[in-house]
Amino acid sequence: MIGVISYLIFFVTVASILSIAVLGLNLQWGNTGLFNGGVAAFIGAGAYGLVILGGTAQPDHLGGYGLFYPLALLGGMIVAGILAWLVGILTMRLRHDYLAIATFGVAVAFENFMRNSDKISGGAKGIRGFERPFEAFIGDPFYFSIGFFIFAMTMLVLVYIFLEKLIRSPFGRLLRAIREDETAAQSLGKNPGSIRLKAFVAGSMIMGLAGGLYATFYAFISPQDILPTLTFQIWAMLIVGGAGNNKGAIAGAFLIWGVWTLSGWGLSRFAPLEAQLYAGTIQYILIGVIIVGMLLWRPQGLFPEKLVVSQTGDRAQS
Amino acid sequence: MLDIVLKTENIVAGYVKGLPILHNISVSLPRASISVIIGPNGAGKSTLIKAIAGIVPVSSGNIFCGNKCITGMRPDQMGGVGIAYVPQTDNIFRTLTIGQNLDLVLRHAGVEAVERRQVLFEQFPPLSDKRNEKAGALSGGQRQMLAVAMALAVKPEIIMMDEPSAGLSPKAAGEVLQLVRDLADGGASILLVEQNVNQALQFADHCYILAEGQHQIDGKANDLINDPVIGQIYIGGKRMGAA
Amino acid sequence: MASDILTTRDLTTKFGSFCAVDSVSLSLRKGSITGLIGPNGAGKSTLFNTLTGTLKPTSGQVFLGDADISGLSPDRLFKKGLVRTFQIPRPFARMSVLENVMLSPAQQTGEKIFGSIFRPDIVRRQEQEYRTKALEILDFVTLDKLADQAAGELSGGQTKLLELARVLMGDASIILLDEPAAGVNPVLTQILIERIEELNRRGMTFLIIEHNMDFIMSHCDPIIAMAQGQLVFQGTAEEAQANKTLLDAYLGAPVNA
Amino acid sequence: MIQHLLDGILVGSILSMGAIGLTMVMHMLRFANFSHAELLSIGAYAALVFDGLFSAILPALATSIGPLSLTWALFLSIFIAMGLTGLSAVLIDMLVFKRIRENGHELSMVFASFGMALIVRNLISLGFGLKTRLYTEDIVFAVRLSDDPLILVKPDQVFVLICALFFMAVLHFVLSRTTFGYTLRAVAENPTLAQVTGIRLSTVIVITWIIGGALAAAAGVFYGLNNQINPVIGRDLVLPIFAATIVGGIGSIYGAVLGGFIVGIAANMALVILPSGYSPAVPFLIILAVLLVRPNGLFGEERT
Repeated sequence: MIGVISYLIFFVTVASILSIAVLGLNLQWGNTGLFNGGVAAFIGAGAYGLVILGGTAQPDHLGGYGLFYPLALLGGMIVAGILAWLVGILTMRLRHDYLAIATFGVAVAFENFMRNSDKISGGAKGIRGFERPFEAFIGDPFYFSIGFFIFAMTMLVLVYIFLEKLIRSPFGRLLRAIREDETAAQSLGKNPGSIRLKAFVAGSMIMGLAGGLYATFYAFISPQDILPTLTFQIWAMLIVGGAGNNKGAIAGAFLIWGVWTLSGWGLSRFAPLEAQLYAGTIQYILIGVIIVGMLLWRPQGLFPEKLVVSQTGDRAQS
Repeated sequence: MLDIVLKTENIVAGYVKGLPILHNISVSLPRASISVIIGPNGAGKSTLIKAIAGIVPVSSGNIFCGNKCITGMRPDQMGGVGIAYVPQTDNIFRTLTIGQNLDLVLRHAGVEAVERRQVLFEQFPPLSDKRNEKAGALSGGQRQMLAVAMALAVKPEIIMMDEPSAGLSPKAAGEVLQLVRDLADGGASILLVEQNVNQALQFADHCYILAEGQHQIDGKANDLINDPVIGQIYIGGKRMGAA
Repeated sequence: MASDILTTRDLTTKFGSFCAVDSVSLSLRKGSITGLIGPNGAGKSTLFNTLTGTLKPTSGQVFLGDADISGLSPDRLFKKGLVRTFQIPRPFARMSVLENVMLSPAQQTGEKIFGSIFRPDIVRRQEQEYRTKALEILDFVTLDKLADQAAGELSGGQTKLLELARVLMGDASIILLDEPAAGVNPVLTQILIERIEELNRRGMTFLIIEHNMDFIMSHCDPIIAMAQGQLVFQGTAEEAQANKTLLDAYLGAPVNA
Repeated sequence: MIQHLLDGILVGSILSMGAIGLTMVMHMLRFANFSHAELLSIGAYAALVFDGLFSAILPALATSIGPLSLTWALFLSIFIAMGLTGLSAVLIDMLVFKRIRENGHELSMVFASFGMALIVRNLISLGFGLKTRLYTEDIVFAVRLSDDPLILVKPDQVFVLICALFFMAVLHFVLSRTTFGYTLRAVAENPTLAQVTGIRLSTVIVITWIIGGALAAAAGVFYGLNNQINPVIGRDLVLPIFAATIVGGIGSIYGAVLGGFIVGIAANMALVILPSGYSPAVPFLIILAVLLVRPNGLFGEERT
């Protein structure tokens, strides 16, 4: 029984963290129309940022500043934001497919950099031994996982509320206007370049938050965790859920993560031993088939975008 | 009874679904003559011949070439029924040489290239001189000449042209229009869109006037040449001295 | 001179070697409705795009009042009071009609990420103020009943009215309309004309490109005409209709038969 | 230094062949195809299969050609791989891209190519295993061209370079001398006018996929010959091939060739100053540099 519960807790915790990343992507793509092909880099920036800033002293590479956890988490988000800002000022004016390629390149380059710069990131073996907040205090790993589960869920709810507020605010209205027709928005006095950059940075910082939580959960980060295929997985979640709809984005994350773990479990349980080595391979094929299948038969996603009306004030009063 | 080689019956057409630019247009093109479509900006002149050429989708109505219904045929099949179309701009391949432009058309029409090309070069000496130059380097008039030569290459019965004289010097425009007249006298049936109303009425046989996507008036070109209604359609009101 | 709101001096816009707008000097009287006409390819749209910042002039200047606004981007011009609509309307299709209009005001606190989250009181006050104003404007252009519909569902004519409403929401001093009556049914055209004239009575200046000559001839004064990139005529409707050069520009030079 | 240059030219020729197909598809169908590099993997593995098959049926074919490690069996397999890969590209288009293209959204194609890349790459892993493979276990010693500086060249490298140049020369001949080549150029320049001149677009799209697939297959085999074959060839080469395409300008075939050499040489020359682990990031830096200085590439035209 405990086994099932702790598995469920694990499942929902990771799903919540992934949901946060998908919400960040939804802000960029669903709400603003920015094609980010390098999601993995921004998740990675948040994760490495957190571990380096908040970790304990490391002998052979950067880090060990032992920053107070919330500050370290924020620091990771800021690292992701700075990366996004640098990439953004170079690429925001590009056509969609160029933007996709350039950001995909960011993810490749980021992973490559982390794998090789032993002095900064610990290289291929990554950074281990992150001291999770309250872990020592709580002691029992089961209770810690419950605690972290609540924390991750809380963060997801906070991010969700933040984004819902944001897209219903005049800022959200502005983003949608840019997505719908940049030229018209510019003729109405808006500066599309700077608004797209803001949305790109904000979305990337949310991905950075997801990365920070991910690294906290596993107390470990390595280049293996931020391979460019991670980007495809996050995209699959958004496509399945329905771009432009935050609830859909979360549902997509839970669904795809569910399919992923369920298929992993099924393979380990029923597939012959020699096929076990290929569990990941089969799972990736599944993800690919889901992406392509959705685009062929239900391109708007399971939960299509609804017309959002951004009015902070109470309509009944007018 | 005129021998009609091409006609449209009440066609409705537009680039975007549900947003027709043409409303119930019926025109017919008699054999071995020039019909010209004129009308103010945005009247749907170009759209009409693009719809006939299969480039703009037709949502209702029919197009007949002789007795054959050609509604909905793809542009690349038009050569097969003897229709050639010369777009207004970008009507030659700039990165290919003149010879290559002609070879390309001839190959896809399945015509014996070498001989036919020679005939065309004799017909258009300026093109012959520059046959190995990139078409992008030609002057405006020569480009138009090449575009016409490409259309003629496959010996079409019907030639549709979208403002062949646009952007040309008066001399070059005159030459192009004279070429069109010669073609019609030689038996071709020609449907033209023209901007220069006075000139068009001068050399065409038959004229259709479109405005706001609707058919306004038609008639013999010579009868319309001094009709004040044309001035009204273009700049409105009762023209002084014409009333 | 003091009454001229928009002035150009030798404004020239070239595409490669092709001169689409050729040394145009014009001035628009404050409070006028100026009609801009000319045959296809005369350079009207290019002039329009140059005035509104979509294209950068190759040479020459544009002045709004006394300020040199040559080459400013459209968003800067909007803030200075020079606004435009589009020939093919560009509504924000998946946004409500009301939202389309409420987007316009500049300097909205809620348009900043922090402002939208941390200054709810200011945002709410502004939103209420903008909504009231937006609904008034929608009422003015007769779209008030459609306020909650998606803008993509409007008819072509209604989107033209919506574009007018959007620019009215800013602090415009001069409005450039690109073929406002094209594709619009007579009823809506009539509404559009009435609204333009009403705004004009309140002091708004208009520059209008239009092919519907009845529209131009009966509502615009003065009328200016372009042909081959140059200004060829400036005067009243009667003068325009009697003008030989202008007719030739449209119909082509008469051929001696 | 010179060694790096030579290696760079070799890698460049492989990237060029990959980029030619990608640039044609990106220009004609207007989408960034993230699955194009997987065609190299398909080609490499198709050649591996037929190499084994031929060697088993006719052991005489399994002998090396001259000083090369390449056997006659593999040599024949290259052409079969080119054909099969071309057909696979057409099949993928018919099953997926064509149907999405007809449904509308331009960017859906990019997502679909994400999905196809995952599917193809992992199907190959599933079929052939995750382990790296070699066309031959024989070790061919490099020829020492000079001792100071030390410059080594393997006979296979020379063969690959010659073959790559041969394929490019054939393509150049086709494009500049045959009406078939004019057709391809005409469609690239102006699809609407091409249709009016009697060209059927859907046929040209099929041919483009075949050419792109065939060249990618050859590139895949050559890559395998000089390095090794594994299911992640596509993953490793997708960015350099995109970089070559962007450097050359999307739609420019000659640009893609030049872009391939520039990226190949730059990535190898970077080894002079950077540790080797960083070289996968070099294409990204090249992309950024080109987009900053010449957003349309060296030969590209502005796209609308």
